[in-house]
Amino acid sequence: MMLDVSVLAGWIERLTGSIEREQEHLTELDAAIGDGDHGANMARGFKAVREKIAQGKSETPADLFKLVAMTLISTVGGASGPLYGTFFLEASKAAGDARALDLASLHTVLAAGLAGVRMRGKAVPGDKTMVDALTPAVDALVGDGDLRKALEAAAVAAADGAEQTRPLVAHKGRASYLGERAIGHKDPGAASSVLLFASLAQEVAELEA
Amino acid sequence: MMLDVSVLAGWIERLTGSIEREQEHLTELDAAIGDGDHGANMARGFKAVREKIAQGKSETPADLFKLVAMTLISTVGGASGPLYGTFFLEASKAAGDARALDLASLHTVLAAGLAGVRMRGKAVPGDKTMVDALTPAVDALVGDGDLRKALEAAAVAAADGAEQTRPLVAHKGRASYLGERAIGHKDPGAASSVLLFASLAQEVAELEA
Amino acid sequence: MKKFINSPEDVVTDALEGMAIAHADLLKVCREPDYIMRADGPVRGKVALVSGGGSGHEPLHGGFVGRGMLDAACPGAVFTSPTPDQILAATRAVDGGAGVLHIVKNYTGDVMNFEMAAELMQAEGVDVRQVIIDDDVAVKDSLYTAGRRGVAGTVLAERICGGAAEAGADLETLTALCTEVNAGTRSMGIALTPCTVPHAGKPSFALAEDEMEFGIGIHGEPGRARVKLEPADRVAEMLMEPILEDLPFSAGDEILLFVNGMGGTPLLELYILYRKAYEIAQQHGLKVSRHLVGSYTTSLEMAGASITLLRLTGAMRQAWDAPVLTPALRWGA
Amino acid sequence: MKKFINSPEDVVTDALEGMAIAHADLLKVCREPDYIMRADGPVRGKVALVSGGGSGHEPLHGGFVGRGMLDAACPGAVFTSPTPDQILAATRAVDGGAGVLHIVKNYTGDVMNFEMAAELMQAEGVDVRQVIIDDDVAVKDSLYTAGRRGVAGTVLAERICGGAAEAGADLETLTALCTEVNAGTRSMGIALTPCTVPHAGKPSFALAEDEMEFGIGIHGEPGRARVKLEPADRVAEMLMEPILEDLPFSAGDEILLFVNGMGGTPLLELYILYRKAYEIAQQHGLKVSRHLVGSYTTSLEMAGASITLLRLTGAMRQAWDAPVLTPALRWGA
Ligand SMILES: Nc1ncnc2c1ncn2[C@@H]1O[C@H](COP(=O)(O)OP(=O)(O)O)[C@@H](O)[C@H]1O
Ligand SMILES: Nc1ncnc2c1ncn2[C@@H]1O[C@H](COP(=O)(O)OP(=O)(O)O)[C@@H](O)[C@H]1O
Ligand SMILES: [Mg+2]
Ligand SMILES: [Mg+2]
Ligand SMILES: [Mg+2]
Ligand SMILES: [Mg+2]
Repeated sequence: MMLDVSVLAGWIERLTGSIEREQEHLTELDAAIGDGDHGANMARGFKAVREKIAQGKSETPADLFKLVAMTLISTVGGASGPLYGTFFLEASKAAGDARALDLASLHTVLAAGLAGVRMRGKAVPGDKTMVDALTPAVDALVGDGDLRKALEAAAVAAADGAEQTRPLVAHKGRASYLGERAIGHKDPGAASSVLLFASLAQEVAELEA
Repeated sequence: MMLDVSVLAGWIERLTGSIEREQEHLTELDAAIGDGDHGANMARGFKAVREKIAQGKSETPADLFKLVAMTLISTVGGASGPLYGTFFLEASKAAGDARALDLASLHTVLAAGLAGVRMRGKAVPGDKTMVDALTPAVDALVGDGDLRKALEAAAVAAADGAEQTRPLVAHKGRASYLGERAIGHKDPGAASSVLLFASLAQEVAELEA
Repeated sequence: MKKFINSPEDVVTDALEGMAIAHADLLKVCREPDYIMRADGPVRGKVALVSGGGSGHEPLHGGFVGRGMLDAACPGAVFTSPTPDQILAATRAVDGGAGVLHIVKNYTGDVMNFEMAAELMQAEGVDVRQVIIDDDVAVKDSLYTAGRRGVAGTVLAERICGGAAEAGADLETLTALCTEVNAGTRSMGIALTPCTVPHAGKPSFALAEDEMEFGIGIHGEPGRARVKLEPADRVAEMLMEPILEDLPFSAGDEILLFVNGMGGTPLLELYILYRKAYEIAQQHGLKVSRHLVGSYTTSLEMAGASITLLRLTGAMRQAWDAPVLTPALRWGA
Repeated sequence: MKKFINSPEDVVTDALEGMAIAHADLLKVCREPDYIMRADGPVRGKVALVSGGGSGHEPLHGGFVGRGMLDAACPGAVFTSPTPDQILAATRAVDGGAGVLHIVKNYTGDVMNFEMAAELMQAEGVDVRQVIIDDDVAVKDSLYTAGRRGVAGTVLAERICGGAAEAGADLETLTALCTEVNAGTRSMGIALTPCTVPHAGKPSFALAEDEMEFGIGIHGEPGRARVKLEPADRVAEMLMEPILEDLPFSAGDEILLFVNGMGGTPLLELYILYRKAYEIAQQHGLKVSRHLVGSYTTSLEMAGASITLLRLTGAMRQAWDAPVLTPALRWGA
């Protein structure tokens, strides 16, 4: 199976739904070690994305990702806005004029997105940020195996990565102000990154089923 | 027994003590239908009275009452300050240069005090104010019976009067803002007036015992 | 009770000392008896304006002492009117020979204490007039109550009379102006939370998570009714309705619209209320030509707000716009 | 959650509309993207000052737009930094041809969003400089954190740079001045209660009746430590200690002392803190020559306070004293 723009739009729609469902949970995580707005930020951004996607058809994955990027950048704010915005913006650039993505190109595209996040936020794995979920998830896409299996592995890797932020002290973002007091709490941005990969895996699984 | 200035000073000291003990209770009553300061107001005033009395000896009941009056006026504030201040000021005027008071002159003196309160505050019995306790108490001093018994009756009358403010709607003071919502609550100023008479009755009872 | 205080006994004097240090350029804090006066007072030939009342309403009144507003303010204990000796001392200190106007909020205690002081000042040969402010429409004025309370409208009276006094108005004129301002002012307040009087140590009433106290005064006293929580726009309507019903506004009138915070409500929410109050005023044909938004007449840390409307005359507008230089209200200087 | 709001989604826009109506003489509120600009902007030939940040800190930043302070402010959602398109639009709108200074509080989100906007503006050929404010001593600055937060000191930077910009300082000078102000500013905050972000609907943390949250920022986030309730004088000491330890004040220095309320703390209590803070400053040989007392950088309805010290130079004092005409800070005009 190839990920063309309609499959990818289905992913974004599914992601929007799961962010809405998880909004309160994301906010709770952020209230514990941040400022309690991550759920609202993400929900506001993806609600706008849904409206934008409904308004006009994107021709290519790159078009779609650019639309998502620009919408997130102009509606989310906070730390997560520029970061997820950059993720999709760099993904868009890497997608070029491909009409559809296979596993290898998906990896390239999302790796570019991750690189953008790391460049913009200067976080490395272990800093207790979304990078801790995104990095193992993108890494799980390496290879030329089955797309669906790879995506399932990526979703699991993201969830593991997010889980592993719990014992960490944060070195970036608001949670870093707390020092040791951040220990024991999952990073909210890592939790939203899990939704990104989980929704993609689900979308593909349902389409293939 | 005659009430000379030292007996009367004993009364004021006893009254001060009972106001201190009842401070919280008076405040609670005032919080329910006023602004929650009656206990603090009275305690502040009588603490100052105690200091003033300690500083210099009054020659006559009139001197003592004037000292109490001026101290209350300049330290209590609120509604109760001018009212109790006027009570003692008018009592002082009525006491003239008597060296001591018997029951009849005590009645005259305290009736003058009550008249002062009614003139200053324009309240009549039934308005749910201190006047509802002061009036029956002063009335109980009419006659030429036993001082101690008369004072006990006055204390009981004051307590009854205060109790009878409960079912009333207030027509004066802050409680009047509440309309029907004041029903069921005892008037704080009536409660402090009870202390006035109860402490005088106790003082005399102990001295006679 | 959670407050930045040292002890209930010291609240007022500690805060007075803080004010004295912070605003030494504008005002002088005199102690025992306590009052706050203009640093440059008494002003010869000017009518002096004296107000006062219980503490806990800051910046009312001490924060309004200065050029173009009050000459002196007498702070009582928290929510307790000041005593006659304070009022006497303040009146004497700022009397500039042209008479003194006492601006008194309508509470039994305040009125009686100011009255006692005025009686004594008159005996000293100083011409003292008293204007009672009673702008609160929550209380039905009747023979059977202590009358309407003086609330946030007091700020407007102090400012407008202060502006006019600075411009040279005489005692007669100022007394009439103050009376006119009061007659044209209506206020209504609502609380989301109670407040805690330091001495009492406990909240003045208890409200459930979905309740508001409607028709409150400024002393943490329970209000006219307990109602369910409503959206801000509905709250603005609930406050505007009794104000507009109660006289003296009619289409075409020019008004000053004042949204006041009770101490614990952030500015953000006050602007939300202002938006709707303005809209309602407009729907009634009123022309909002002046405004005030902020926590100017407070009840300690109470979360709540009040709305005040004042029907403006040209003279009032002119006095409002004149320079004012106080810790809490300042423009043109 | 008890607030005067219509819905969590509408908080910022409703309040912006209220501000627009109330302060139409001073500022213009532009929508989608949202920003607030001086009514008389852009000012030709003057360096424009643009700031912004999450809403919920009112009057910061929108209440400081006007002559002698900011040219524009970009309000984000509550506690969420604004987006690059807002910053871009505001920057374009107030650019008077002499360059634009972005004053940015040091939060990852704020810094990244302003950075993205600045990159785009530079591409349009507009000279944009960015100064990061990080005055909060509660956070240890280290390679392993996002660095110190920008808190109440931001007001001082905006005012001083605004005064200097109005007097004609160029972009180079203003960038240096702002950097110098930030370098000489230290703040520390404490909370008695949490606050509730409208979207979250629940308090940001839970505090017992006898606890304070020490070393808080301005977003309702938990602080450096949870401590027992203390009297106001001790609280002032607790706030002053880390400020004075942390550089750059030494005996003989002239300072500005700023006691800031977090939104739910009444003025009365701020003056009590000011009193002690002033005393401590004096004991350290510091000369308090300017002051600010009030709720200028808030965390919604949080009860709490912060203390800020700024080491003043002559140029800073002069810029501070110059006329300022904004909704929340006004003098000399
Ligand atoms: N420098 C950074 N690099 C990568 N991710 C970051 C960085 N700073 C913050 N984040 C992520 O952003 C999340 C917080 O997003 P959000 O709450 O929406 O923004 P804000 O912190 O501005 O309120 C954090 O949980 C973290 O995963
Ligand atoms: N006009 C009045 N005449 C007589 N007593 C009054 C009047 N107004 C108030 N009081 C008394 O004063 C009491 C309240 O006193 P206090 O709480 O000290 O003053 P304030 O009401 O100013 O806070 C009331 O309970 C009532 O008994
Ligand atoms: Mg957040
Ligand atoms: Mg009372
Ligand atoms: Mg009182
Ligand atoms: Mg945020």
